[in-house]
Amino acid sequence: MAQVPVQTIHRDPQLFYWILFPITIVMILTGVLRHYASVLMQSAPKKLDQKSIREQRSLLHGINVRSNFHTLSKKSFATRRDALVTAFESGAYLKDPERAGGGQPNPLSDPSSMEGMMGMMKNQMAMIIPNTLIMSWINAFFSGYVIMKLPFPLTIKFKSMLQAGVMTKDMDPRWMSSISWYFLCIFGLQSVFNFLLGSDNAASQMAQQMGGMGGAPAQMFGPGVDPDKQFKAEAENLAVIEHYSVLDNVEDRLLEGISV
Amino acid sequence: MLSERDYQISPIVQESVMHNSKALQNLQSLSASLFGISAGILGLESYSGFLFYIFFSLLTSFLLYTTHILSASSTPKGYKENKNVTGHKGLGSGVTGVKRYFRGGYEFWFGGVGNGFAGFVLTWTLFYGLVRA
Amino acid sequence: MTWISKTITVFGGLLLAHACYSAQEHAALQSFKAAATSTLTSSTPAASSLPVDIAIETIVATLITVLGLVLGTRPLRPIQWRVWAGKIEREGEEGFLGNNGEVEKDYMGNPFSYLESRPSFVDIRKQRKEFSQWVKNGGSQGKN
Amino acid sequence: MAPSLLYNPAKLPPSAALQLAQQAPIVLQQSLSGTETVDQWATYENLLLSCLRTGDDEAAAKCMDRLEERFGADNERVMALRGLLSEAQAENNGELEAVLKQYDAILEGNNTNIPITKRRIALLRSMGRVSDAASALVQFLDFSPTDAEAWSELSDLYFSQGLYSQAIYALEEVLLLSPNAWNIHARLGELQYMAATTSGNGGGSQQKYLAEALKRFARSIELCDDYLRGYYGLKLVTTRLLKEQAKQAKTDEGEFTLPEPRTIQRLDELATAKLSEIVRHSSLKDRGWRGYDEREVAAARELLSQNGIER
Repeated sequence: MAQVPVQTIHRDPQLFYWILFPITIVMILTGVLRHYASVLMQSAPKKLDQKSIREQRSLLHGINVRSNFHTLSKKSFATRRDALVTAFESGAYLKDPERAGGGQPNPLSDPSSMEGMMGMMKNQMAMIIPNTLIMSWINAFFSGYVIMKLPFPLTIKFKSMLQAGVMTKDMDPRWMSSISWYFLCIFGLQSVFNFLLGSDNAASQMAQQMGGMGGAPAQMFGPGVDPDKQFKAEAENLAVIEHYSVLDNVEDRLLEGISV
Repeated sequence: MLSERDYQISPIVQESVMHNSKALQNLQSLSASLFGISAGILGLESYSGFLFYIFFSLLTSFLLYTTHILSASSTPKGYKENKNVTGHKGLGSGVTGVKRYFRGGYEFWFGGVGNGFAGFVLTWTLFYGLVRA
Repeated sequence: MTWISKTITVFGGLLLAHACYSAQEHAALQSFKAAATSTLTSSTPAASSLPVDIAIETIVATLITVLGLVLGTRPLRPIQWRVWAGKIEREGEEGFLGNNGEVEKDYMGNPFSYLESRPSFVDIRKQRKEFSQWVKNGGSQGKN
Repeated sequence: MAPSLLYNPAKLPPSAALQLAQQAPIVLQQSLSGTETVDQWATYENLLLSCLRTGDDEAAAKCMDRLEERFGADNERVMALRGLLSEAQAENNGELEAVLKQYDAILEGNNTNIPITKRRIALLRSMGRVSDAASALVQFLDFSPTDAEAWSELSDLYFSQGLYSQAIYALEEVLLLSPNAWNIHARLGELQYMAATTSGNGGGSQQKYLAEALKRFARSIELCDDYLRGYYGLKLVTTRLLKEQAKQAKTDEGEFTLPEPRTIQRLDELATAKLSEIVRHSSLKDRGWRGYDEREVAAARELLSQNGIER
């Protein structure tokens, strides 16, 4: 293709009012709505019976002992380790001790794991549905216009993407149609949402508060994981810890680090 | 090289890290959109536009550095004197400057260039188109 | 502090808006002129570069607004545990004032103090007794 | 500075509690219209606690009604607050027993109601049935061993009974859950120090306690610059160690040993210097030094003057 002089196209300013602004406003509003929808759709944590709380928290306790052993003296750590390892290996904390060593439960039959998957599905849907809707809306109403010129040059490869629906062979790829403005909005509006929702998102804080009032912790076990195996693995992890303490030589560090 | 043990001895406050990076990100995304507006008004094209953006976001970081970091680490009297940590290996040393508020200098100085880029391109295009209608 | 940063930001924003409007008018005038003078030569150079005064105004407005935004950014917090904790202990609420001179919303003092005050296990009857005792003993001493 | 209603008022002195409770009419006058915020409900809860403390039952009941209206009477936290209200209003032991029965009935229906379980334990302790409270607490911790607050309560319970080693054990559990809590490190140091005081003179166990107390205080300072409480404890321990000049007793494998006497001497000097610096700055009300509790500063001043050091 020959070197083209700078192309100027006289566009009707009405294009801005009737294409650019509606798309932008709709995008912003969808973002805000999506935020509030996801807040509203958060399902309350499920009630657990005492046995399963015990199971989860004991495992958590084991993990805590493993990761924070450095605050203890060697002796206190050793007593805890011995007690926890025997309890974990014998399955004393399991929900139903008879099932120790039993088979893996089917993840789909367990209603609690189903619920977790549903939550993920919901989030995905909240992303996908509005995007497809808006895209088809733009395609149906605003295809075939050139509305703007990018301030930076692009290679010819972008032409098919930016000028979808505009069948002009010689046009500079910098000219873009309404659908490419839509893509630009998807990437660029993140900062606008940060500003709109991030600085003062009372909604998400409210949700946290309610969660705190409900009292049940988040699900520890992923779907289809055998708690017995987790306990055994945790016992092994605990057993191999080589103990040291942050209290070793703390006074030397202090004298070295702080001078008056 | 900082080992896990060094982190256990002198831990990092996650809440503060979050707080700081959120404040930084807020500022950067806002200012990036602002730079997009002015680049669009000036009618900058291609490289000059990107250079404009990089220059101004570095300038923003520098302004933040002078107003929030330099001044804050020297205000309380009698505070610096107990900070002259000598030869203390690990995180305890170097508590002044950017290190006091951010994990590394890179995040502070150059994180913003990437953070706000998309917002910059958006407003740049918009105002470029609006002004040159 | 906050009104300073807000005024600066708003002023910069107004200046920027003005620059934007001027640039737009300039571009419109240019294209009108081009259309009026030479309808035949279609390939006139596109709207010539911006007048210097508008360019300067834009850059100055940007700088002012950025300054306002930076001044309005919340104070940063130390991330080293000991520095942060020391700040809480030594300065108390004063160390965590927001830009508007009030204590920041998410400041909560020592986050582990609840481990010693244990609000869920509060012995309300004892507290009541102590309080009435304190009232009986004159009460107002130690008012801060 | 006036205390804020946004924080839990459990630790405030009586005068501050009174100040808070006096805000009740203003807060209660505001209607519930408009958007709700998190702070609003925290305010109601803390106002309720302050009013109960100062004996303003009427305002407390109003706060309670509002909370109940918003969150429903079967919200676990609301249930616990309701229980607290009836505990406070109980006149005699019989009524307290009734409240206890009520708690038992609630727990019968739902044994995972953690706030009510905690209230029940607190009530048992308040009624003087300490051993019952301890066993209930141990039972609770068996099914929820990650509750740091409960471990801390257990530690306090054992401490009030003089069972130091159990109290220390429970506090170590707290540290496992929040390893960087500097106040808990200091608290553990205090417990070890007191255990050393009561465990009789000489002998390995006393030295073991003192050694660990020293380390705990040092750690609390390492986690928190200029920590008054940590330096105070450090000063106490080093003074005592220097006075006794005990020989290194044999210690068990895996326990902390005392540092060299020279190190102790240097630590003592460091603590003295730091304490006097803190006391000086804080009595002058220097900017950036106003966060300390006045009572703690006074205690530090007294300790320094006991040692005949005044700068």
